[in-house]
Amino acid sequence: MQGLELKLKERLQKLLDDGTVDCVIGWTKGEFIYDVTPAIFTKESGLDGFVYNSFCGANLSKYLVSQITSDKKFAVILKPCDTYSMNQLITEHRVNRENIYIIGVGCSGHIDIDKVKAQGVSGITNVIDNDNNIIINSIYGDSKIEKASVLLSKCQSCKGSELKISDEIIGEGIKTPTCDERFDGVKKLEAMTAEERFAFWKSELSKCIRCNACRNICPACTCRTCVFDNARSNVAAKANATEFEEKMFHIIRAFHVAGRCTDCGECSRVCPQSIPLHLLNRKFIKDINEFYGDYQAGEESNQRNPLVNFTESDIEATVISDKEGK
Amino acid sequence: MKKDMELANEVIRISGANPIRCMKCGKCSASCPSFNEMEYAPHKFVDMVVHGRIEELMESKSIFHCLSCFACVERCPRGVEPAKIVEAIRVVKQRQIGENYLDANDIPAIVDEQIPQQALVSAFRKFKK
Amino acid sequence: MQEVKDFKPTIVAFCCNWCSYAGADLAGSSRLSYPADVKIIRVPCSGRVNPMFILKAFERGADGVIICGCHPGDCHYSTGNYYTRRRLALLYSMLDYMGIERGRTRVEWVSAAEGVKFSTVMNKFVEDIRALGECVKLGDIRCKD
Amino acid sequence: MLKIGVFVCWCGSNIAATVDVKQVVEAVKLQQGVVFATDYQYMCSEAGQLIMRNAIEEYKLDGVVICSCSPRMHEATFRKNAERAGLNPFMVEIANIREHCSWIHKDVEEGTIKAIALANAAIAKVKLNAPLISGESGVTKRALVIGGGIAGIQTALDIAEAGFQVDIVEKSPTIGGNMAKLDKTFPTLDCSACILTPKMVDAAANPNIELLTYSEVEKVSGFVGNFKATIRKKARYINTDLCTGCGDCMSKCPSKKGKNEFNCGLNNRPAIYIPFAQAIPNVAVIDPVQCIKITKDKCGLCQTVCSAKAIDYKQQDEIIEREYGAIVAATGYKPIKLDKFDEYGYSQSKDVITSLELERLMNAAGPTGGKLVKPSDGSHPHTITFIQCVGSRDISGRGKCYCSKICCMYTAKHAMLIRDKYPDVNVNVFYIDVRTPGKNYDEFYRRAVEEYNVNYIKGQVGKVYESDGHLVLQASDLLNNEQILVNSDMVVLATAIEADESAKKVASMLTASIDTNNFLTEAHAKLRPVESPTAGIFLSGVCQGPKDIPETVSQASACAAKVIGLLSKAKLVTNPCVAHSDELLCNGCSNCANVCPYGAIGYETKLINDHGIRENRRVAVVNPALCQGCGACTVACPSGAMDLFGFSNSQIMAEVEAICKK
Repeated sequence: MQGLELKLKERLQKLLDDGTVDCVIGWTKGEFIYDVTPAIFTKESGLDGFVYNSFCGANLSKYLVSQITSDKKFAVILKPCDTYSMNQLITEHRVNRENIYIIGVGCSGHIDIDKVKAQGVSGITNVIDNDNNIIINSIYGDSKIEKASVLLSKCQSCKGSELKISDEIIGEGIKTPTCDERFDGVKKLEAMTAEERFAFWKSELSKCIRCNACRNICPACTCRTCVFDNARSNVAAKANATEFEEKMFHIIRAFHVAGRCTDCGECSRVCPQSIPLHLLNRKFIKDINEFYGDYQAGEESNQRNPLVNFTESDIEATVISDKEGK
Repeated sequence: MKKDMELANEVIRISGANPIRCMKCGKCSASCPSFNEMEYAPHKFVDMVVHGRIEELMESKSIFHCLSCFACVERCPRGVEPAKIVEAIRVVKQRQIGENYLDANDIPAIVDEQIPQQALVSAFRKFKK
Repeated sequence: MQEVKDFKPTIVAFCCNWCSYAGADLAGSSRLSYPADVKIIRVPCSGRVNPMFILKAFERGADGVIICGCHPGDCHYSTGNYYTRRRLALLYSMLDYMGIERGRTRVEWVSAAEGVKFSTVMNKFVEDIRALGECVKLGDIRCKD
Repeated sequence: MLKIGVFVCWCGSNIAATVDVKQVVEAVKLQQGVVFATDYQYMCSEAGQLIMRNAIEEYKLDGVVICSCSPRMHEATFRKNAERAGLNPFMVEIANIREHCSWIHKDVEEGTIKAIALANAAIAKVKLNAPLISGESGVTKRALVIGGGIAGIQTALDIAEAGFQVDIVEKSPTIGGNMAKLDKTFPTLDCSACILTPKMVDAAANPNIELLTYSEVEKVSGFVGNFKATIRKKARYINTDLCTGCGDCMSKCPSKKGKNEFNCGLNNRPAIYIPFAQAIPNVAVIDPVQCIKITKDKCGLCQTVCSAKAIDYKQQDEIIEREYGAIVAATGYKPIKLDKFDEYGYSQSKDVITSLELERLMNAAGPTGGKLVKPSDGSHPHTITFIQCVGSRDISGRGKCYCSKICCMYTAKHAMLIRDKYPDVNVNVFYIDVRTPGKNYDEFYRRAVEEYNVNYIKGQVGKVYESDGHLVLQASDLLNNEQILVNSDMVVLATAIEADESAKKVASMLTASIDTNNFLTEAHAKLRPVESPTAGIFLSGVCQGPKDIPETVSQASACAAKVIGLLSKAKLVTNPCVAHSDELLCNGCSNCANVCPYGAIGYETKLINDHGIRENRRVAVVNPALCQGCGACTVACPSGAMDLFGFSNSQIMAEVEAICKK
């Protein structure tokens, strides 16, 4: 991992120096090894503070949306799963491909610091990622943890090591050994009774504080003005005044990204209340796959998403209304 | 009159048929193999049910001359199902307890040789109460 | 049981202008009755129905929402109802996934010539909603009486 | 604050009987913004409209709600009326309290409560209405007629006479349709060919008409005044410019076992053929399934004998794309299949025939040269019996629920013609009712009975069977209350007619609605009988419902008049209820353009001033001339940038809220 950071830094410096790009979107280090933050580096500022380590899980593609009107050229570091989002953004004309230089980076999974801490480790000073396991140096001594047990949730259902779009590739990645099938969570809910499902979502969504972190991080939620912020949309609300509004926000948000969501998992990663929001998006993905055939948003650019597409023999909505069972 | 219509509605309910749909084409009577045996032809009894004339039908032997071959049901262009109506009238008549009591001693006098055994057995099953 | 019988549900029916609204007109001119609980909103095409309208209806106290459009293949605008079919199949599946009763939402295709079907569909839908009772899982308590 | 006026119509007792209109008036007065409310017996009458105009002027109304019949009925009336009073017509909303309320509810309290709810929804909506101004679109001065029977021919001739270009697309190799197969026509007994073929020739000769025979319409897009059609001209394997119609090829063709479609399959035709002597165009066509050269690459005899060198075995289908201002459906009819009516013995006996087959048997150009003989052995029949209503008025699922309308008259015609030509032949007719509404129709039928001694028997036939070399009909004689057996040499079935099998596909392509019997639906059963609900699509002939020749021709001309009216317009007023995009909200994501069936949404990079931030953005731009206002884009748009005039998000939500208000 350390080697990868050096390689990246070297290459990015070259790109800045030879004028290929004007800026770099990457991560900057924080106080601890695990509190890295997405950041923009320019030629002037240089790559001081640039970091790439096991905690750089964030999907950087969304940061390019706000740069669409800029004349500057950007280098961006994308992991395999992030490239799906990039393709989707290109499809929807939300980024200017010509001004973007994509450095695809090999990935073998990123670490959720909360999961590490949950294993009783504190006072962390450094983390050495050896792919299968990680060695944690702390002020209390070193410890070794199985990497799979502390992977980010989104890495636990890794889509693979293939970069769907890139201008160059640095480092080699491996598909993270998935510890759960992508739709297990959805299936578990589907197997419950309606009352249990209702209770589940009621308790989960009632935690929502409408901080909008899920919306802001989501690479599919790129509206200039969200309907929930638009006074004229008739659904604007800044806080959940009622149980209904909790549901409304998340149903509509999931519906708006249905067919466009690449399942990057960022919504759940950033939720301060740990609401499993990806279970909403994945329900749509699962239904789309079942009803209309397998579809992966961002698999390539300029795909037609299933909600703006149809076949004459699609299933009828009455199939849902008249479904037997729980 | 009211009682007549009540009886007619009973017949309609039991039969599940819909005599008001009849357009009086006569196809039922044209198809009926027992036409010449019947006092009231199929098209006639459909009309009589519509007008509540059930008691007359119940008195008539016509309803027992219907062979239930269902030719009229098959061919009726209006889905009126005359044979089912006949069957319903028979049922109404049979349900009048005591009215149709069949005594074994009376049978030889009312049967001829051509009546199938099966008909006698089923008649006894129905009318021994 | 008495309570169920007296329950007067609020039912919103979105009907496309070209087929289902005309079908409802035909049901009217043919005097084919259905309960007064059903109230129709005219939209140009079933494809105009935004899921937000459906949720809004539930928020404001609707007990059932039904969307009617032209039969697939017969859309006045060629393809609108095909998109409706996908959008609403997914939305309804999501509502079901969240534990909301499936029977409260429906899509039916009713042509301009199908007055009888319109009446049958509405009678059946109202019956289903009455059986389900008041919608308590979705809805803003402030909008209930 | 907008000032709203509400007008509650009694519609005589149609509304007032089940809705307490006074109570509705009192209730709507409580709604915020309603400054005037009244009721009147007939709002659509001139007096009612005057009340509305006066109120608009007196109370300076900004919006009007009419509680009345369906907007599909009188929305246009009331909008025009508003305009007369100086109010923008799109500031009028209708609450449908007749079709959707008074007519379906019996309880006055229930009806009144619902009417108030519907009125309140309309009030809530009208408050958010915006004055709209209709745009304009051009009209392509060319019409497309689908179907080349008498209906299509007449419509095309009338349109062409008015000076507009017309294309007739006919799927078979010749125009003429079913009428060309008929022998004589009721009630005047003209020879069908004598009156039809001059029209066929006229159509071919008219410089404004182009005949596209052996062709089918494959795709139609666009909208009123601006349709685009894709037409497949099937390969005839004949160069029609060279073929002289001499018929040499027909006599030489060794593959002679094709069923002669024109003679209802009563005889055979060669693989290369001209459908009939007066066919238009009078050129040959090769049946590719039957032709030995095309199927096995042998033979080629016709090419050798053709002195005009017109035969081209390698000919391919041709695709034609054309633009039209109006499209006429004239797809016609066909007799139903009789496979579900075995009791009549149609499949068992050759001497049981349909009426259309009888037409061919009696026609001088038919398979027997006009001599009426039994198809089974060619002998002269002594008794012929007609059975009416075969498959008509049948709700058992075997036939058609409707009356086919033409059978009573053509059966009388057949009976009369047979008695006239062969006085020795006895003719029986089994009927349920004889229906003869029409000028000189009943007189015609009575002549059959009184002058020609045709034996009409009231009753249906139960079964037809063969016995001792003739047919026996077991039937009802209802007036004598008898079941009778009638011997007959031939039986003629007055077979129900149904919409042609192409009707459903054509209706789908044209987005014209269709009823459960596959007849195209008219825009209004009484007042707009030749128009489809889809603007620019017109109906001619039996595709709309069963009708005879006089009626078909009058409807065809009426249809032409409507088409001419449309094509004569320099510009069409377009529906202003179109989509529009809010540039500040638009993401430029293209979802809307993906669902637009009209290609009405394009993208432009525009300099946008977003609250002081000026930047170039890719935004959606709706072409209002192309947009038809379906609103599919508004739902595809996640940001809510796309909205629809007349049915905006906020209007619909306001209606929802009003309806759900307890």
